[in-house]
This record gives sequence, structure tokens and C-alpha cells, in this order.
Amino acid sequence: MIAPFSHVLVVAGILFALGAFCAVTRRNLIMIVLGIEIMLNAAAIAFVGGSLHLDNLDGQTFVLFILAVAATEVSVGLAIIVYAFRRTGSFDPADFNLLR
Amino acid sequence: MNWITEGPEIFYFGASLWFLLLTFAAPQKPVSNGGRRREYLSAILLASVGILVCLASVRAEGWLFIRAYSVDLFSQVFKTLLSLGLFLIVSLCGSISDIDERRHNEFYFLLFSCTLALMLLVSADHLLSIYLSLELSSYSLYILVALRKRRALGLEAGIKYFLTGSFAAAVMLFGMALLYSSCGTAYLPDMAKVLPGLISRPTVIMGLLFTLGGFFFKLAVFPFHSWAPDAYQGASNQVAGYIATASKVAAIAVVLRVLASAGHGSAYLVHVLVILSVVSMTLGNLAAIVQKDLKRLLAFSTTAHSGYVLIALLVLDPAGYSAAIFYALALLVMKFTVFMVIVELAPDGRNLQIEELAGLHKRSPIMALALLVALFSLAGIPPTVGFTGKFLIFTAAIQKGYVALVIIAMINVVISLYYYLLVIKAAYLLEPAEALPPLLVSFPKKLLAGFSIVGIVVAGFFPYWLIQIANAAVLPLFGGR
Amino acid sequence: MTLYGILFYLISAAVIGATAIAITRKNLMHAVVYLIVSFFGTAMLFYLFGAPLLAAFEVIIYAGAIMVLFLFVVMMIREEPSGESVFPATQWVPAAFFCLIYVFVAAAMAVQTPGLNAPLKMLTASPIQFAVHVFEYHWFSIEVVSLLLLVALIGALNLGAGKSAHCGQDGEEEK
Amino acid sequence: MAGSPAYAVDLTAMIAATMLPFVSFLTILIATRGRPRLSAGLSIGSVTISLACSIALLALHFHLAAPIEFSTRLLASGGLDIPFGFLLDRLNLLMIAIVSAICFLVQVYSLGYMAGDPGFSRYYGFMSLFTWAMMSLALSASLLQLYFFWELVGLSSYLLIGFWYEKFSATQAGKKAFVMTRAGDAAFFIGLLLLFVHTGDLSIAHLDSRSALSGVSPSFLTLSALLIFGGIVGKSAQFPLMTWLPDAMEGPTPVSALLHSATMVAAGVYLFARLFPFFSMSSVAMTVFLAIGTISMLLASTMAIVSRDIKKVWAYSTISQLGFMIMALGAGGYFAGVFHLTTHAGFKALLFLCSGVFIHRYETNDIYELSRFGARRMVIPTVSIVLGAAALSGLPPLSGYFSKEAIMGSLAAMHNPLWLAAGLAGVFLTAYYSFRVIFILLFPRAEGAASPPPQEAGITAGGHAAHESGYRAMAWPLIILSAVSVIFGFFKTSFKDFIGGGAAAGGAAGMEPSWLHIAPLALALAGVGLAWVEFGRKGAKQIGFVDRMPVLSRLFAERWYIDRFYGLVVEFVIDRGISRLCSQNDRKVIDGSIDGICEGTVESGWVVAFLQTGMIQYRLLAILGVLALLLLCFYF
Amino acid sequence: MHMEPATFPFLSAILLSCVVGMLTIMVIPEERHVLIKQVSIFFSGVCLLLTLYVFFAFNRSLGGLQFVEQVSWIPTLGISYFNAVDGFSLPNLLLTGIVFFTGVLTMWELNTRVKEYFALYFLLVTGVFGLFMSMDLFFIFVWYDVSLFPMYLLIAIWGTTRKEYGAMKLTLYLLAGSALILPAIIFLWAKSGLNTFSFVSLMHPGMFSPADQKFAFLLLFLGFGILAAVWPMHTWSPDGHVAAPHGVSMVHAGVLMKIGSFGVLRVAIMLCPLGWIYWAKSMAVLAVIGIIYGALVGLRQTDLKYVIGYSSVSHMGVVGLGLSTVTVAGLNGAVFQMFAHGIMTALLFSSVGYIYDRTHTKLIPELGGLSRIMPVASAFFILAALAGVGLPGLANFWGELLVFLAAFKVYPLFGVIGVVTLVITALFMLRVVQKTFYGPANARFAGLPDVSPWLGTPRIILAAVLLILGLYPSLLFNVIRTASVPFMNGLPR
Repeated sequence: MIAPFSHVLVVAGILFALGAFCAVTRRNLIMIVLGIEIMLNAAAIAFVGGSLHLDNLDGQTFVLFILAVAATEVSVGLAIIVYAFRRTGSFDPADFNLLR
Repeated sequence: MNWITEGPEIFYFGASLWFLLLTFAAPQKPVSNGGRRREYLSAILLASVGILVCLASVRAEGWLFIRAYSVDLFSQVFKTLLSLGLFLIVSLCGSISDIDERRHNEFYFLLFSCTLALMLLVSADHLLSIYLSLELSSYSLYILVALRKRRALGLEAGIKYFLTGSFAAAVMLFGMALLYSSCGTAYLPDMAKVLPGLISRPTVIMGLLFTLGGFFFKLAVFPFHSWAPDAYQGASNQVAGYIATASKVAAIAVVLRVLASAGHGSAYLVHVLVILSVVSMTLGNLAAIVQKDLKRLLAFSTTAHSGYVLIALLVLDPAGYSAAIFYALALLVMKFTVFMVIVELAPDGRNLQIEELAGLHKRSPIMALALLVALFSLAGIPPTVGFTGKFLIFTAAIQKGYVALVIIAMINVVISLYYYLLVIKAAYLLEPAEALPPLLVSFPKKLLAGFSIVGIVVAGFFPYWLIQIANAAVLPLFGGR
Repeated sequence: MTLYGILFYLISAAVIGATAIAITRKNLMHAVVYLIVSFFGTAMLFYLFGAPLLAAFEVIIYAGAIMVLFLFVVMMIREEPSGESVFPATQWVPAAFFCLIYVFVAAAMAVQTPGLNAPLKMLTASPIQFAVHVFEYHWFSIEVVSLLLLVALIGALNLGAGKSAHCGQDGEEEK
Repeated sequence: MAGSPAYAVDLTAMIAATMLPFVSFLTILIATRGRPRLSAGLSIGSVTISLACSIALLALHFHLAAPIEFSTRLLASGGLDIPFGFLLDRLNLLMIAIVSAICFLVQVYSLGYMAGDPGFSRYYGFMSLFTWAMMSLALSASLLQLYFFWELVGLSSYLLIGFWYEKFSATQAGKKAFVMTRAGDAAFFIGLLLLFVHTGDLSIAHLDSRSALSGVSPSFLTLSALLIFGGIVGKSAQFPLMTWLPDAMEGPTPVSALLHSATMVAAGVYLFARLFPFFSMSSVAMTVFLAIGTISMLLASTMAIVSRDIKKVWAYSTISQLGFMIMALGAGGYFAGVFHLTTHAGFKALLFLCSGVFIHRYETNDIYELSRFGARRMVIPTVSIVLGAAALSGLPPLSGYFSKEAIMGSLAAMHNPLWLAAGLAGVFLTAYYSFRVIFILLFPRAEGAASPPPQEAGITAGGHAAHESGYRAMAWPLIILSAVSVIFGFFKTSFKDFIGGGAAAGGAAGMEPSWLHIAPLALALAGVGLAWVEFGRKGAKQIGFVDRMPVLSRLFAERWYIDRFYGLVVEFVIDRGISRLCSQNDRKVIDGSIDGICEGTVESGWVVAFLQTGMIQYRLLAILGVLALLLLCFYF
Repeated sequence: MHMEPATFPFLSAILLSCVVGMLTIMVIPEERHVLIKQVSIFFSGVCLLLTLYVFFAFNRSLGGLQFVEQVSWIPTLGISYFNAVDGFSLPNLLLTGIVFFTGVLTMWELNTRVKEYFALYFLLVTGVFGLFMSMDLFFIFVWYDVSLFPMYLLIAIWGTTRKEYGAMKLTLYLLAGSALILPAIIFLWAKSGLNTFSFVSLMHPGMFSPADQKFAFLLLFLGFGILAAVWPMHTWSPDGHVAAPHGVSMVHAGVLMKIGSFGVLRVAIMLCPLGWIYWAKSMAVLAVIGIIYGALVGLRQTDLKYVIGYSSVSHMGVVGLGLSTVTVAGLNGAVFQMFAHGIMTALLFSSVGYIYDRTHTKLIPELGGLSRIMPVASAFFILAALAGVGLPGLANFWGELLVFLAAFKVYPLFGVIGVVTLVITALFMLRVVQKTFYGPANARFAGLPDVSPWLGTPRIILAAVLLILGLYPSLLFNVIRTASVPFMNGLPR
């Protein structure tokens, strides 16, 4: 017996909120990506919990692929960010304001 | 297993691989030095064959990958639209100068793989495969956007697109987790069985809302629309055209699939969709009024059009869905026509300002006419396909009693006409500061423009055949075959 | 409340705490390290939930590969802690407000929804079971994800590789 | 009766009499604009036929017992029939005879008067238009049809007053005439529609039969009578819509003779006579008419006293004589009114035509100047004008004497002696102002005598060159008209038989005190005498008694400030008041709010677009916020 | 309703000759101005002849719908290509034919971007023709919009005063109208439950519940009312008139505004009679305000076209008043007034166009004395102005007569106001005539040519129509009555 599934969801939800908070508030592109990673992680917890709750392995499968997508995201994201940093010398999202 | 069933996917996969192989081939001489445009020729060939393949498989049906992937008329119609969209965009890439010549192979690779991803998306029947296909197409596009030779623009657009997209994807994923754990399955046909019964549960609602968020990101619906103007403006013209056409079509398809599984929905869900639809329309149209950059304007108008599509979707019945399918086709043709004009007018790949259209009616009457017809179609003036699409949407909505919503939408149409007229004014009224030479439009381009004009008008005036296809395509979503 | 239950709450608290610390660090390096702690905790939760294989992957890929990549990047560009105000008030006040709303609503929803309040039973999916499931039902997804990784690879290559060669040239072409 | 030969003859005659001028009008305007002689020929030819037809009809139906009506349906529109046809009774017969006769004479006269004018063809075209409209008006069987031609008559008046369109005052006068009569017509139209809505039939015969309106409430009857009378007030230039007529003298003199004295303005009186039984059903309305006639008569007489413009004197006198007619009719003297209408048509046309000869010769309207130039040396006009003035003043044995006497008779029948007193005062004033003009004309002042200061600017007429030729053509109508003025009075009794037989109600009943034959004559003689004393005798200063009272003379010269009042109303109340308010409202409020909405939309576009340029994190924040709020909504 | 099928698709032939005309013009090279104009005259002449044929071949004793052509179009939605004429649409059809033809002739002297002008002009008129003959709500809307969107370009490219503002204002206003019409049409379709847009099937008094009728009528009235320049939604019209080139002004004031009132009649009134009866009083109030307001504002205008524009507002108010009386006479008068006003304004604009092309001004203070220089052109204008004043003998009189007559029955006060306004109308019309055409000849314009017989043709036609109908109004009333009487008889009371 572990905790009820609703508590798992609450934990995941809090983590999700923290990740979103990070992504929204930190004026640093890398931290934004990190925040999104946290959000993905929160989703993964919800999936695994749900998988247990339902006794269905699809949830776990999801997490496996989330890991892959997270890796993709980091590689592509960081590549763009680093490249952008080379050009502008800034991580501050506010410095990207050419398009208007 | 019938090969034709997944013919398009296999074909486009092979096409992507072909370009991957070309990447490894020896670099060829630049075009300026008499080099042949191997990639372009093969791309246009493959894209046109792709249409044939899709057409050939239109009537195919079946499940693949243990039902995670369903091939039915619905998906095949959309695949045909997608292949058409790809072909049209590729046909604009003949003189693409905004992508480094050495990266053309990668460019086409990404284009084809993105199309492949979108095709997978419209067929995917499992939340996981939907998610992955969506990500695949998104990543292809992020990179395509960032690939622009004008790097500062491309990169900034890429970053913004990427961050918004990832954020939305994370939201969607969390929603999928909720949906999955509430429904007990991630397989859409199974969900469709339980979902109508669970629809008023808070977690289901939240899950559905968040999940739709990810799709709305693709569709550029408020509040997930904010990437669109930047991505359109920052991406090269062809890529922006691709985002505006093919990507939107697939997004409409996937939203359809997910919403169809929600049955009649709950009042709350409908309200949410109404709110999003109204805000999208209004916001998109208002913001578009003041734009100077044509692509940015189109981006905002995309948001507005997504608002109209949402009306069709929130009706949650076959009439609305078939209207949405029709509108997807309409959007494809209309948006493409505008982008064709943009590409023609900006051969160096720069961003086109509206005032640069000045004198177009003299420089190239056919392009001016194409722009005129496309914009009026976007504004929903009969007898164009845009009007018929809107008409279908509105009939579906009013049949369900959403008269006020339709009136709001029509008022938005009025607002949108204002900025479309500004563009038309630039093309037909303004004279350029210094006389510009006539635009040399190649014959195939003229043909293409002519076909677009005729297509927009004819499909608008004689829509019955297309409506029938759209109606038939909706049936599989409701279990009918 | 069982031992597992207590463990769950403890680990959850640790994860949330570590994450909270991570996102408030001004120094990127510290943030990444705290996040690794958080991911370790997540891995333990996975284990608790009967997904040992995923727990291993979480450690290897998330905490190991991904976070290390972050670390590399952070170290590579050697960004000094700049004068950035970590949480500009224009952002954090509304963000906090919305996040709180969100958390409350989510919690209320989770608690109110019937059928979610029964404690979870202990079950374990062995790696073999899991692998069979994945390859039986989701090999389509594997195909897709492999293509996704390929795309990402090409993308990262193209975004990164040519930059030294084309930097100057690009600069000239910009408006 | 349909199908009988008499019917066919009558109908043909009437159609010929009315339609030929119309045909000539169209032909002249479309085809023969460039050929003045042909145009004049066409016009005169058509009017001659009209005259012939009229006289034939008159002769044929001299002993007409009951009115004959020919009608067909012009237009039927769901519960609404608009008939169109001819009504023939004694009044009509008389009217078309007068109209066609005077039209004929004036057109002949115009051959000389208008010779050489660049708009000669146009002039005859408009003349034909007028003839058509006036003849048709007289023959109309229904009130609506009458209104139709009533307006057309107004149109031809407008066109003819403004005939010399390069002269600002002429166009102004034409516009004024049109708008002012139109104001009266609006009332007429309203009354007509009211009647139609309540009775469903506008045929004159129907309205005049007492049984038809028996069910209608008296107050409604009074209201509709008053409204219809509005049209009469406008057309016959009665108080308070009288001021257009003097201005209308800007038109060519024959036009003034034809339209603005003899025929068109008499159309009002004709309408009164036409609907006499109807009007007489409302005693309140009749009293009002009587009062309006009296006021107009007196006001216009006073204005005539001080005018130096010969045409304006006759114009004022026209108003006052029309006032007399209205008084007579209002007092119930049907015969008196119609009789005066007839005699007045003759002598007033005569007066105008004579003046026209002078004006044509000397190119001035000022009596004093005419006198100085020696206008009296033209014998025929001078004799004629004296005759005309005498008829106007009511001196026996001229026609005016008999008709005036008849009017006094009907006034005397009223219980209130005030009306009679006013009428007698009018007789005195009439004699005074007409002989004032005559004496000034006949006895030119010594050169050195102080001339009264000119009060009316711009009375000298210009616009066309003097022509010595054509005098002969102009003389014949004068002679004919003089003859008529002299003789006609003696046919009073036969005329009375003719008219009285046609009208339903007799009006002035019997008892006429014997002094009534004397009093008007005495007063008229007194008027002539006063004029003699002041203007005629040797050494007279030729300054009238009114001129000695500056306040009064100014009041009269300014036409009692009625015109000024209208000007102010139009300029300040309508033009600068309501109209300005409305245009401001249009520009500022309606357009302003529409433009404001549009600008607001564009402004909000700027705001929205600006929001889109925000930092990436704000957008993520927006996503988060919207989702959170939407979720929150779930709980409400 | 009686339906008389067509032996030959005359109505489609009218549309087709417009479309073929447009396509023919589009393939002629731009430089060949004269040829383009000749082709335009030819095709518009064919249209005119066809409309004349239809007008005179219409069986006045049978009434009902005649020349019926029906082809299923989108069966799933119950849309059919359904053309027919009845007593209401026939006068408008004829009006369009006349104005179209004369409008082409009026623009004989155009020499900038001729090809585009005539192509767009034909498109515009196609829409108008289509609207008047369509008996399918869907197509009514389609034609409505088809006739709108060439307007923007026609005004903005070839216009004069503040053309872009005027064009934009007009287009947006009118599209705003369609924003109300489309939902209302679909609403009716949905409520009927018959899955048909066919006008004939929907036109039964009991088809819609009273509440639905009230709602739909309001939307339709406001939507079409914008095009009919109902106060206070009229301000697009003067601005649009002023900005438009003359030929377009003619179509615009002559025909397009009629689309509005015709739409109110055909769609709003005939489909939602209960809503009509319910809203009639409000309609009447707006109409009367429009009548007097248009005249008052017209009083102060200094631009010839503005004067005409505001007089149009006033005259269209008369139409509105007629429609709001709920009587046969009112309907007859309104339809007649539509026709008469169309011809009258077309003549006015055509004359102003001629004058403007010569003098290059349409500001009243700058003109003056034109009667001396171009008497014939002036005469046409004066004739039309007199028609506008409501002078008997010209067509407008009958329309106004019937409308006021009907109004007196139903709203006596409004009738009085309307009649009194005639005085103001007279005042400002004559003021314009006086200031523009009378007075000493302006030396600036001396020597300008008067209308030649060829250039005068359109004006002669229009003037002749005004006169003929003024003297023989039954020509039209006989036709209108065939529609209005059965309709009013079928009305639930």
C-alpha cells in the first residue's frame, strides 16, 4: 500500500507548477529549458503513478519515450541556445527582440 | 498486410532517406557556377509522386502496429492534403536562396520528414504515437526555422518557436498523463468509449484541456499562438508557407480525432472552446491590422482562422467536423497562394513589407490577381473557397444554436477584411516610389497561379464534390466505415 | 500508513524541495546539481511505483546524460553569474499567482475525482514484461522516436557545425 | 352616356385642349430649340386650338345642367384606385375659357415682347407647359389629379420666373416662389391624403356632394379644409405666404401677366370655388378663410401704396384682389368671387401687358422714370392702362365695378360689419394706389422737384435689348383686353345665371341695402380724388400721405417684414440651426463614433500587436495564466 | 405561390452575358480601350434587352414566380440554384439593366486602367443581377457579397474625393451588414428544419415561431438596412457616392442601395412577416428620421455628390417608410420608389459625371452659370433634381404619393413629417440648381462643350424612363401588384 493516486497527482502537479514557474520566471534561456525538463519529469511521475494505478504498462512506456524526447529537446535546445549565445552573448530572453 | 495501406508513409520515409543519402554525397557545384539543382529536381519529383501515392491509397483502410495506427478515409484525405501541401511548397523552392546552398539536402530531408511526421500524426490512434509524431514534426520545424540564412532572424524565431513548443508539449504531456490515468487507456478508440461517460470529471477535463493545448499550439490558437508571428517572420518564406499550410492541416486533423473521441463533450469544454475561439479570432484580427510585415500579418490571420476552425470543432458533431475538413483544404490553398506571391516578389528571400507590394498589378497582373483572390478568400467573400468553408462552419454552428458566436465571428470577418484590403490596396492602388521593372514570372509559376485562382473560385462555387468527400471522411471518426 | 507510504511522502518532499532549491539558484551550476538530486529522487519514486527499469533509465539518461549535458554547456560557455535579477517582479508575481491557482485547482480536482483516493497497491513490472510490452505494442513509437533522434542529430549538427565557417558571411547577409 | 357622339366630341375637345400644348412643349424642348420661329408657331398654334376647343365647349354646354365626368383608372394599387379624368361643369368651362384666352393673348403679345431673346424657344416651351398644366388643372376630375397639375403649374411658374437665369434675383425669386408655394402645397397634400384616407375618394364631385361627408366629424372636416386651404394660400399668395408674388415679377412681364395675375394665382381661388360646397360645410374654416382674405387684401394694398416699381404695384394689387375673391368666397358669395376672378383676369392681364409695353420700351420698372421718359406718349398702352386701372378701382361702367359691388354685397350679408368695413377700406386703397400710378405716369413732375428717395434698389430691368418692332403684336392683345374690361361688366346677370346654375349653393342671399351701390363707388372716387390731390394736380409734390410717415412707409415697403422674417427663419433656424446641428451630428456623432470604433479597433490592434512583441517568458506566462483561469472557471 | 417555369433560361442568360462580358474584357489587351468599351456596351446592351424582354414577357395577370429555373446545387445543405422573378424583383431587374447600360455609356470617356474597370464593373453588376433574381437564400447572400467586393477597388482606384477613406468605409460598412445577414439566413435555415435554403419552401407564415421571426427580422433588417442607408447607418453612402467614379456612383446609388431595401423586403419581410409587424413601428421611426435628416444635412453640403448622397438617404427613408406601413399601398409605393429613385440618382450622377469631367470640380461654390455653357447637361440635372423634389409628372411622385398615403393610414404623424420634408428637399435641390446652373456664366468654363448626342444617350434614356413612368405609372404598378397583393393577403392578421 502506498499513498493514494490523488496524492501522486498532487506531487506531480506541484512539480509541474515548479517547472512552469521556473520556465516563466528565470531570465535565462538555459533555466527555461531546465524548467521544461522539470515539467516533463512531473508528467513522467504522473504517468508512472497512473500506470501503477491502472495496472497498465502504457504509462511506463510513455515515460521511456519521454526520456528520449527530453534528450532530443536538450540537444536541439541547447544547440540553438549556445549558437544564439555565440552571436549575441546573452542568455537573457529579453535580448531576443528583433522580430516585431 | 497490404503495402498500399501505408504506402504514403513508406514513400515519404524513403524520400527522407534519399535526401539523407544525398547529404553524404559529394558536394556539387553551386548553382551560380552552373551546378545542377539535384535536390530541387528530386524533391519536386518525389513530392509529385507522393501525391499520386497518396491518391492511390485514398481508399485504403486498416490498422497497423497493433491498432496504434489507423488508416481510414479520414487519415487518407488528410494525407493527400498534406502531400499536396508539400508539393506546393516544394514547387516554391526552385529558387530558394534563404537556405544555405550546402544545406539544401538537409532542408529537404527535414521537409519530407516533417511531412511524414504529420502523416503519422493524422493516422496515429494512440496518445503516445500522437505525442511522438507531434514532436517529430515540431522538431523538424524548429530546425527548419532556425536554418534560415538570415541567422539572427532565424535563430530568434527558432528559439521562440522551440521554447513555446516545448512548453506546450510539456503541458500536453501532463494532460495526457491525466487523461490516461483517468480513462485507463491511451488508445483513442477505447477512450472514445469511456470518455463521454467520464467527461464531467475534473481530472478528465483538465487532462483534455491540457492535451488540446498541445494541439492548439500547432494550430496557433490563443494562448498558444504567440510563436506564430515570430516563427513566420523569422523563418524563410517557404518554411513559413509550410507551417501555414501543411502543419495547420495536420493540426486540424489531430484535434478532430481527439475531440471526436470526447463524444458530445461537456458544457464546460464547449465553453472553453468558445472562449478560446472568440479570443483567437479577435486577437488575431486586431493584431493583424497594424502589421507591416506581410508574413507576420499572415501569422496573425492564421490565429484568427484557427478561431474559425475552433467554431467548427466545438460543435462536436459530424457537420462541424466535415466543415473543419473543408476549411483545412481551403486554408491550404488560400495560404499557399499568398505565400506563392510572397516568394515570387522576394526572390532573395527577404521579408516582404506590405508597401513593397506597390505596383504589383502592373508588374505582374496574374500574381496581383492571385493575391486578390486569395485574400478575398481568406476574408471569406464569396464565391471563393474561403467563403464556402466559413459558410459550412457557420451552418454547423447555428444548427447547434450558437448564433451569437457566429455573429461575433462575422464581425471578426469584417475586421479581417480591413487589413486584407490594406494589402490589396498596396497591390492595386499604390505606386512604387521608383518604377520597378515587370516581374518575370516563369511559365510554370503562372500556371500555378492560374490554377490557384481557378481552384479557389471553382472550389468555392462548386463545392459539392468536396463537401461530399469531407462528409465521408468524417464517418470513420464515429465508427462508420 | 505503510512504510511505502511514508517513503513516498518523504521522497516526494525531497524531490519537491530539491526542485524548489534548484529553480531558485542564481548559479546555473548549483541549479543543475540540485536538479540531479531531484531526478535521483524521481528515480526512487519510479522504483517505488514498480518501474525498476525506468528508475534505472531515469538515473542514467536524465540524471546522467541530460544533466551532464547541461553541465557541459554551462561550463563550456563559462557564464559568470550575471547581474540578472533572478526573479523579476513582473514575472514572478503573476507566475506565482497562476501557479498557486493551478496547484490548488489541480489538488482539488485530484482529490475530488472519485476513484483516485484508494491507496495504490504495490506492483512491479519486470524489465522483461516491460520490454515485451514496449516492443509488442509500441514499436511504431520506437520507429518514430528513432527518426526524431535522427532529426535532432541532423539539426544539432547543422545548427552547430557550420557556425564557425559561416559566421562572418551570415553577418553580412543580415539586414 | 358613354359611347354617345356628344361624349366623344367632348372628350376629343378636352384632350385636344389639354394635350396639344403638352405635345408642343415636348417638341419644342426636344426638337426645335434652335428654331425660335417654329417654336413660337407651334406653341401659339396649340394654344389657339385649345382656345377654340374651350370656346366650343363653352358654347356647347352653355346650358349645362349637371356636371359631366369622364374618368378612367390611372393606377390601381391594392385597395387604392387613382382615377384620372375630366370633369366638365360651368365653373370649368369658364376657367378653361379664361385660361386659354389669356394664354393665347399673352403668347401673341410675347411674340413682340420676347423677340430676339436667346431663350425664345425655351420661353415658348415653358409657356406651352404652363398652358397644358393649367388647362388640365381646370379640367381635373379628382383632387389628386388637380394636385398633380397644381404642382406642374408651380413648376412652370418656377421655370418662367427664373427664365433669365443669369440674373441672380430672378433665380432667387423662382426658387422662393417654388419653395413657398410648395410649403402651402405640403399642407394641401397632407389635407388631401387625410381626406383620402378617411373617405377613400378624392373625386371632386364626390367631395362636393354633401351626402358623401355626412359621416365625417366636423372637426376633421375643418382640419382638412384648413389644410387644403394651405395650398390656396400658397398658390394665391395669401397671407402669410404672400411674399413670393412681388418677387416673381423678376420674370418676363408677359409671364407676370399670365401666371402671376390672371391665371395661375387664380388657380387658388379656382380651387376654393371648386370645393366651395365642401368648404362651406365648415363654418369655422370659412371664417378663417375670410379673415385670411381680408388680411391679405389690406396688407397687400398698403404695400402697393409705397411701391415705385410698376410691376410690383400690380403684383400687390393682385394679392389684394385675390384677397377680395377669397373674402367673397369666404363670405359665401360664390358668384361674387368667381365673377371677380373673371373680371380681374381681364383687367389685371391688361394692366401687366400695358406695363410690359412701357418696360419693354424704356427698360425700367420705376414709375417715376417711366413718367420722366414720357411713357404717356404711347397712346394705346396709356389709354389701356387707364382703363385697366379704372376697372381695378371699381369705377363704373367698367367690369371691376360690377364684381366689386357683388363682393360688397356678399360681405354685407355677414352679421359682423367689420368685414364690410375692411372691404370698403380695400376699395378705397385700391383706387388710391392704382390712380397714384396712373397720375404719376400721366403727369411727369418738373425736373427740379425733389424726388422721393428710392426705396427699392435694383428695380430696373435688364437682360434683354429694347425692340421697337413687335409693338403691333403687343398692341392687339391690349385692345382686346380693354374691350373686354369695358364690356364685360354688363353681362353680369347672364354670367350670374351661368355660374349660379352650376354651383350647388347660392351664397349671397338677397337683401342688399341700396347704399351698397353707392358706398363702394364713393370710396373709390375718394381714392381717386386723394390720388389726384397728391399726384395728379398741378404742382403736386407727388409724395403720398404714407410717404410722409417714415415709419409706416418703411413698414409697407418692407412688406410688413414678413419676408425678412422668413429669411431669418430659413437662415437661422433651418440653415444654421437644425440643418447645421444635423450635419454636425452626422460628422461628429455618427461618423465620429463609427470612425472612433474603427480607430479604436486599430488602436487595440496596436496594443495587441505590442503585446506580441513581448519577451518569450511573458508568452509562456500567458499560456500558464489562461490555462489556470480556465481551470478556475470550471469551479464556477 | 404560382410558379411558371421558364421555357428558356432567360435569367441565367442575363447572368451569363455579364460573366461572358467580363471574361471577354479580361482577354482583350489593355491598350485597346475603344474595343473594350465597345464590348462592354455590347454585352450590357444584351443584358438590357434581355431584362426588357423579361419585363414585358412577364405575365401580369398570372403573377407569382415566373421564369423559374431550379438546379440542385449542394443537396446536403438544401442549396439550389434557383432563379425566378416576381413582381417585386422584376422592377429592380429592369432598373439594374437600365442603370448598367447607361453606366457603361457614361464611362465612355474613361481612359485609365480601362480593362480592369469594366471587368470589375461587370462583376459588380453580375452580383446585383444575381441577387435580384435569386430565390435561394444562400445565393442571395453570395450575390450580395459578389456585388460588394469589386466596389472597394472600383472606388479606391478610379474614385475622386477621399477615395480610399470612402471605399474602405463603404466596404466595411456593407460587410458589417452581411455579418448580420449571414447568421440570420443560416438561423432561418436551421429553424425551419427543412434543410433547404429555397425561398419558396421557407415562405410560409407559420414556418417560424414568432420569437424566431422577431429575432431574425431584426438581424436581417439591420443587415440589409445598412445597405439601404437606414438612419443612422447611412454615413457610408454619401462618402461612398462622393468618392466613387460616376458610373459606379450610378450603380451604387441607383442599384446597390436598392439591394438593401429589396433584401429587407424579400428576405426579412417575406420570410418573417410576424417579425415585420412587430418591428414595423421602429422601422418607421428610423425611416422618418432618415427622411428629414437626409434633407436637412443635404441642405448644407457644398459638394454636388454629397448633396445627391444625402438626398438619397432621404429618399431611401421614403422607401423604408413604405415598407414599414404593412400595407399593400406601402409596399407598392416602396418598390416603385426604389425604381424611381434608382433612375433619378443615376441620372443625377451621370450628369454630375459629365460636368465633372469637363470642369474638374464638383464643388458648388466653384461652379455656376453652367446653364449657359452646357444647357443640355444642365437640363438633365435639373430634370432629375425636380424628380427628386417629387414633382408630379416624374416617376418619384407616384412612389412618394403611395408611401405617404399608406403612412397616413398607419402613422399619420410620420406622414406629415414626410410631406413637410418635401419642402426642405425642394429648398436644397433648387438651391443646388440655382448655384450650379444659374447665374452669370463662369468665365473659367467658357467654351466647354455641351453634351453631344452620343454622350447624352445614357441621360436621355434615364430621363425618358423618368418621364414615361411619371405619366404612366401603371406600367410598373401592374407588375408590383402581382406580388404585393397576394403576399399581403396571405399575411396572418
